[in-house]
Amino acid sequence: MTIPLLDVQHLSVDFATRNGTVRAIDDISLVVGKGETLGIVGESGSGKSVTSYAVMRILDRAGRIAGGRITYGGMALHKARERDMRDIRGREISMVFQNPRAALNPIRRIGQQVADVLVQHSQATRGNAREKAVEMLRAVKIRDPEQRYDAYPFELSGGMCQRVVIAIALACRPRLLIADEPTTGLDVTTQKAVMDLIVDLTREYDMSTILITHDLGLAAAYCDRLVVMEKGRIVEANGSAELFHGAREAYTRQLLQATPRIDSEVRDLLPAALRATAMPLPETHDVGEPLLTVKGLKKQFGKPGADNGHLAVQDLSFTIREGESLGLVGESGCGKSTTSAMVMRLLDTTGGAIEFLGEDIAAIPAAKFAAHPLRGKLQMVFQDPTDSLNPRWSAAQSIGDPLQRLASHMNRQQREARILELAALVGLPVNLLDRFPHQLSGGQKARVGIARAIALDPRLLILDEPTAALDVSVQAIVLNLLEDLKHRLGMSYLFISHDLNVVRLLCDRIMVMQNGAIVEEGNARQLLAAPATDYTRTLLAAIPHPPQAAAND
Amino acid sequence: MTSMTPGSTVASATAPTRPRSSYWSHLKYVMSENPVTGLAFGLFALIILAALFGPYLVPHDPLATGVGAALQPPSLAHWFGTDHLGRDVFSRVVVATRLDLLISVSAVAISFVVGSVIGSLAGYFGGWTDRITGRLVDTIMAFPLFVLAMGIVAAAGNTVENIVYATAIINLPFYARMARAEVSIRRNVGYVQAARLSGNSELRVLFGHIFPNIMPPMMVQISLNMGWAILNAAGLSFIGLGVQPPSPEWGIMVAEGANFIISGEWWLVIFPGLALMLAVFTFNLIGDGLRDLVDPQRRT
Amino acid sequence: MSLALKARKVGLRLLEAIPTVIGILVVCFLLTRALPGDPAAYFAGPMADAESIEQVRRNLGLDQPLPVQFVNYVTDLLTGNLGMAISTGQPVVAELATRLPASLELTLGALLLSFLIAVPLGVMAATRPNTWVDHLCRFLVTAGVSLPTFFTGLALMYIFYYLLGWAPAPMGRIDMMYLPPETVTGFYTIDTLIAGDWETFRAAIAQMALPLITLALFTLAPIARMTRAAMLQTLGSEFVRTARAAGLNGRRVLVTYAFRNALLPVVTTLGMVFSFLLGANVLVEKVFAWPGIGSFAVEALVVSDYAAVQGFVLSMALLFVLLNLLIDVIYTLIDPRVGEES
Amino acid sequence: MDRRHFLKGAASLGLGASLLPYLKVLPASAATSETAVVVFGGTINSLDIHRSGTNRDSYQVAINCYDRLVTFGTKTLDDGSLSYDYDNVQPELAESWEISGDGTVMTFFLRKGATFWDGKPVTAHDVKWSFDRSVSLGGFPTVQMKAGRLESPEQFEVVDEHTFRITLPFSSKLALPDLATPIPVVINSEVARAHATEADPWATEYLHRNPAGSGAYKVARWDAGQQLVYERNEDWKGGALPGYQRVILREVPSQATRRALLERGSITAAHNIPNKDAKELASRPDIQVVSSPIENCIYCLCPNLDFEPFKDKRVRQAIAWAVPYERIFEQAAYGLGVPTWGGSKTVDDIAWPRRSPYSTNLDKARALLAETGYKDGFTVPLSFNLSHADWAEPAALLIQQSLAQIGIEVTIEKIPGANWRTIALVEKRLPLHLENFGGWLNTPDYYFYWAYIKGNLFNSSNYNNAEMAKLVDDTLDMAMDHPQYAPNVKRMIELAQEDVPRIPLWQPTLNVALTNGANGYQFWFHRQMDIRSLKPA
Repeated sequence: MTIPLLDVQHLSVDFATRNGTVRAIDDISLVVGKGETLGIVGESGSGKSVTSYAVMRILDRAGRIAGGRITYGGMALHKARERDMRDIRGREISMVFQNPRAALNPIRRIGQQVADVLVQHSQATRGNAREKAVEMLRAVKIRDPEQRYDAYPFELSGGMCQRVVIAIALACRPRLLIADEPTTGLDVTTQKAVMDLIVDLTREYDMSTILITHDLGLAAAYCDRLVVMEKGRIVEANGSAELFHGAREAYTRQLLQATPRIDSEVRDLLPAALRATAMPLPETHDVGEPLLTVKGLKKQFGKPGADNGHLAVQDLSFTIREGESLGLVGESGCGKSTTSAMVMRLLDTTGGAIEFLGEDIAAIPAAKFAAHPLRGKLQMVFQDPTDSLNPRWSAAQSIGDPLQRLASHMNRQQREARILELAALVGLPVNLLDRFPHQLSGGQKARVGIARAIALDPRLLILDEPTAALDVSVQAIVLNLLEDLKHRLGMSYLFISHDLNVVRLLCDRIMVMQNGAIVEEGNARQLLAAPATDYTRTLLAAIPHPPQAAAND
Repeated sequence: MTSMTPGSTVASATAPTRPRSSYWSHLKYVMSENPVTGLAFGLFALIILAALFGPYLVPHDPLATGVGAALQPPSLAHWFGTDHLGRDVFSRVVVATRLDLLISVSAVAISFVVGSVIGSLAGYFGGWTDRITGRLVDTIMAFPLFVLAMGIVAAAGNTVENIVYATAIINLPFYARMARAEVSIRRNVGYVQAARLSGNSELRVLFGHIFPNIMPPMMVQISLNMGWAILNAAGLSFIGLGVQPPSPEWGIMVAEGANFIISGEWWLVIFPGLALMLAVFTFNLIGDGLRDLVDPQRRT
Repeated sequence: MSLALKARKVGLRLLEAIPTVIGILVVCFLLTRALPGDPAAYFAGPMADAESIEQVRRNLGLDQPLPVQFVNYVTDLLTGNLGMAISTGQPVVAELATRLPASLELTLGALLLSFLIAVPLGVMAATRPNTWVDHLCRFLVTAGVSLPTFFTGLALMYIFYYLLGWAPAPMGRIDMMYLPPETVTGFYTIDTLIAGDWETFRAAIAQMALPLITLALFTLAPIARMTRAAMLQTLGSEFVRTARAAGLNGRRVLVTYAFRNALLPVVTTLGMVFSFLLGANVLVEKVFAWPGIGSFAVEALVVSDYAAVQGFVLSMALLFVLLNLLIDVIYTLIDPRVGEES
Repeated sequence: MDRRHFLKGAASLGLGASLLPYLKVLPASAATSETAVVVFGGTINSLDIHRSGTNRDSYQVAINCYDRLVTFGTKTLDDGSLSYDYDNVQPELAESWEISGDGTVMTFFLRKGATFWDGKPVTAHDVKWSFDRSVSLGGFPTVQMKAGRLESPEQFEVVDEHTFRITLPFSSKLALPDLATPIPVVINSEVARAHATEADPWATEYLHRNPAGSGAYKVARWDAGQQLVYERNEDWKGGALPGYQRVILREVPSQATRRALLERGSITAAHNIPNKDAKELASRPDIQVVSSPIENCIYCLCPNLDFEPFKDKRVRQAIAWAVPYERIFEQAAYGLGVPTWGGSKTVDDIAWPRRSPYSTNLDKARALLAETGYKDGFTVPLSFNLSHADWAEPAALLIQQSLAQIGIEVTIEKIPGANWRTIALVEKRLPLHLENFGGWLNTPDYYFYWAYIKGNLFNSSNYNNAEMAKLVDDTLDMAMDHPQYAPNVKRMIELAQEDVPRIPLWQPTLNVALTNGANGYQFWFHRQMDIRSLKPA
């Protein structure tokens, strides 16, 4: 490393909140060399994004740099005037954000948005802005850039939008690119394509990159060096491989541990201390009679009978046995959520049968199923624990709701007792039961959601991406909780996820779904070890592979 | 939280702590950040006091004519002067608070209840329910609202109840539309799906789970509408379709007093006008304040 | 792109309005029939006896059963005959033709004025949230909406005409020394410009100034509020952050990125504001002796003039349909997403 | 171009600061004497007085644009203001007339040389056609003609081009004065016939918008709901040429606006201004306020005899003793008008309106009430017409307060103008209400005919007295110099005062304000502005 391109020394950032000033970044120092890729890794609230905003000087009104220096190519950014910063942004340092759709002006043609930047930084005149913007769109591998120039963001897929954002960021050939969670929310194959594009282009333009992510695996796969942040501080900084092979700090090790790898078992994700106290898992378990049999399930959206109706699920059949966990994996739009909603009787089917405990529940309209005796036996854990809890109900009320509605034999005391029992079962401290969702952490909310789902002793639990919105360390705990509950209560799971690595941890069998149909099905281990179809292989290949870890217990 | 063992009942919670009084602290925060809202809540308290205790506190009977000479400018004896029948304007202005508040509160209450129920059903069930109520609401909205109120009062007779009903009807679309919009975006959110899984009937999902969550934006609307309801009643009085004499009511006092502006008896219009403006102003500001209070974007 | 799609949407939008218009017809017919008082007696004159009242009733067609009256009304409508306004003695169509432009000129003028003042105020407030500028804007616009328009109107007239003599005598659309311009659009301001008659134009503007200000004051609040809220939202949005991170200058971010997006909800509120304005118009027209449709409607209501009230409401309904259509078109123009959702 | 200067005279009236920017379009010598601007609060809805639906304010078109056979002369009142003179019938289109000895045949000799606006001479055929029209169209014109015993076309006869004869069924003192009311106008029958159709033989559609008369003013422009512009007919033969060449009649609904215009001197005259303004503006040197007592008109409090408590005469009398006349006169009428209370009980003359024997005496009221079954009072709604709120509302409030003291609890009800006629006058179902009837023809028996006879429109009290009915029937057509006339009227007055179905409050005034030196205003029974007599400074 020679002279660093970006040099951040003892940076602190404060936010003014109603509870007084809060220090979001506390005395951090980092350098980015020329041509180097630096990863900043941390869980939510670690301050990784704030760091990048501080560098760009785009902190919102409440935030301010409280101390330290930011030097970029000899310029002191922390005290630069706004006008000078404007020349630096986009021209010298650019940024790519997560959620590409929201990052683009929804009512401006994408080409114009690229052209705006070119014109702003005098890289193009009004006359040739279009031409140069098209060139840039081509550079980010957008097909038919001439036509796409006039497209609006809503006409493009998420991945395409992210390419446009990258085009905007790289249009003026800046020397530093800050990519803030650039692939969060994208499918794993899209993620790979976008990351590869960033790597290719930054290499081609001889740029430095800061990759900000919560995903250690992704960071390790693409970065030269890593900085791990927690609560506004830097916990550890080292080369990617070094960090993976010999994390010095406990937090880093815990984080590494919790990140599922191709060969990890569910218990491996837990920190050592917890793993010691966890109940032992049976080596094998028996599966019983078929619990749920789906035959020829179909769902068509749009007008029934219309030709243009979109067939979201086509002729799907599968079986889940007592005590079995089935994984359903696919990318967004493959029909997996539609399938779960139909099985859950939240959505009416277009065709096919769903036999549950010997009864064809597909015949019962979704609107009527609420009062059906089987309702309690078929429950679900939702993807977003925040979204799935009524903001105006306390945890106890949420957990008690199904009891009140469906367990009519229970009186008030019995319900109270059951709520306490359930809280104990999912590890929710009793004193949190009176709290409202916004007063609970993500992990706690997930527990409330699980407690509610198991309140009526369901036989089948559908897990719809239950950990997608959680940080990895919380995910590790929730996955273990689910695994424990399965054994304790003898439930069957239908685990729906986009993440093969996570599904594998809990499931005996896995189905891979694409375009509304199953492309491959089989024993979890075998399917991962020897995928039979190209699609499964693509999915597997797209999972970022960190340098081989030597960090074991 | 990360130190919790799955399945263990013991928990050492490093959980985020939000005291139960957080709503109050938030309120205090909003007030301190926005002094205008603080002012509005102060004024609101004043108006409520005047409505509750006004008739017992005023120096004169608001209906008694000739408590002073007619058309006297403000003086120590009559703080706001006297009107053309020698009634004490101050007493009338204060006592009017009760009637005005009564009209606006009951009108808004009716339109809120009816409107939000209709709107919620439309937003939740969609389809035909939605289309029929939508047409109904569009039909009401297609009239210039004040003219519709005029028509209703003219047709039904100008009693306080009819003013209340007319005001309620013209306010109804706002609640119906808002409730419809707010419900329809929540129709399939996670907690609603979860409520269905918990065995709640559709109506219970709607009114037990969704409805409480759309209350905050509705509260804002209620507050804004209160002011509008008062103005509406005043406008009706101006064209002679308002409250019956001799009841003291701000609108009718302003309407009557308006004719005295040119002849220089300004106190007849200024004081009830100020009271009216203050009340509308208060409700509007509270609406804004409530918006700040309930807007999740502004909650840290 | 998908012009056809958009055209179809507009067409559907028109179709959607039809039941509303029918609903309005029925509601209005019933409402006017519910009006108390006997128009026949009222119009037969102060000395009329029972027989002459009956005769007037027959002339007005009021002796027919209600359904027949309704059918007659609708039939007349379809032939473009809105009946005779008893209170002014003119065919309702003729009344509408002369009065609607007067009201529209005032209303649209006020809307424009209000828009031109309120939007910058809202933007100003949104770019400086919770500063004294923000509070002042809020205070001012709220004060404006808190006053009954008839009060504001009279107060303005008192100050600017009676005391200061700056404004011309509040006697309608144009000072008596000028003749109204040749009717092209019916808007005096536009017609005088077409005729190239600057002095009359100035006279018309002078006459409009006070009622315009009165109405605009009343409608500042909803527009400013909505602008502020929408601007706050877009300014906090991710695409504005992206634009800032790309180094776009402040004006471009504010205008092209934040403001244009914020305009969408503002445009949709204009329909509601327009409705408010028409209501306020009724009162303002009375104060300024403005020969508009609002004052016409009030008079007609007071004397139970069925034909006039119905004609008025029908024209209002059509106006609203048109206005909402216009708003939809504007919306379509500035929001490419309209007409694209599946 | 002249278009702009069309109304230059009007503008120069209001040469305030407001007009300074436009000064350049005004010739320096723009005379204020040419154009008058008159504002009023009503609206003109037709130019044809015979048309059904024509409102009161529109009658002035008949007055200013048409001629009648005869008119009333002018008299100067005690306060120096001018008024028409009921006892002095003067020629208008008729040069002279003869009345047969039995009073049943009236022959009119038309003025030679009188022409309609289009130059056509006025003939007896026009008179006949016009009179036929007014008795045939029905509605108010027919009723008013009937008051003068003019009921059917057979009564009207063309003797020759310039001689016209009316035959009455019997002699009536009301016949000749009735010809001077705004109704029997003479219309250009040729023009009218040219526009008549089978469905509309009386050309109501045409005359509604296009007056065809011989009167002093033509209508230059009518913007319904805004203004009416009169243009002087330079060839008028019906009287002295009017003072103003052009008169603009502007409709200004807001009373406050009218006052502002008046005070700023932007106009020439304001018609029918409220008493309060009249009183306050009277002292201003630049404004002349004329407040004329309206003849044969009384504002009354009417107890309805169809309702139980008021069936008892003593209850009505008790109320008459309980009304706070003085305060009402001060606060509702601002002291303008003629008091009609506190007179003597004996009726010595036939002056009408006159002071009733009642005045405010609560003890008497209580004593009377105590004699009846309503010792402890009762509850009754007091209604008034919303259009009359300016005087009726304060009066009602004061009555309410006063009646409360004798135990009668009154609730006040405003009734919109549209409903008033039906409820109060046609159905006569208001227990206690305020009423304002005034008769056009100025004789007491005419007043009693309309207001004290069962079934007649203005008898909203449902008063029914056989003696009164007989008296009125005997007297109505009787000449005023008939020996039985005065005794009959005295008896009517006695009955009215004894039975008090109408409690007189006061005789109101009609107030007109003139500025910019205009003068010559004259009061008429029809209460409309006769602009023919207006003169510039």
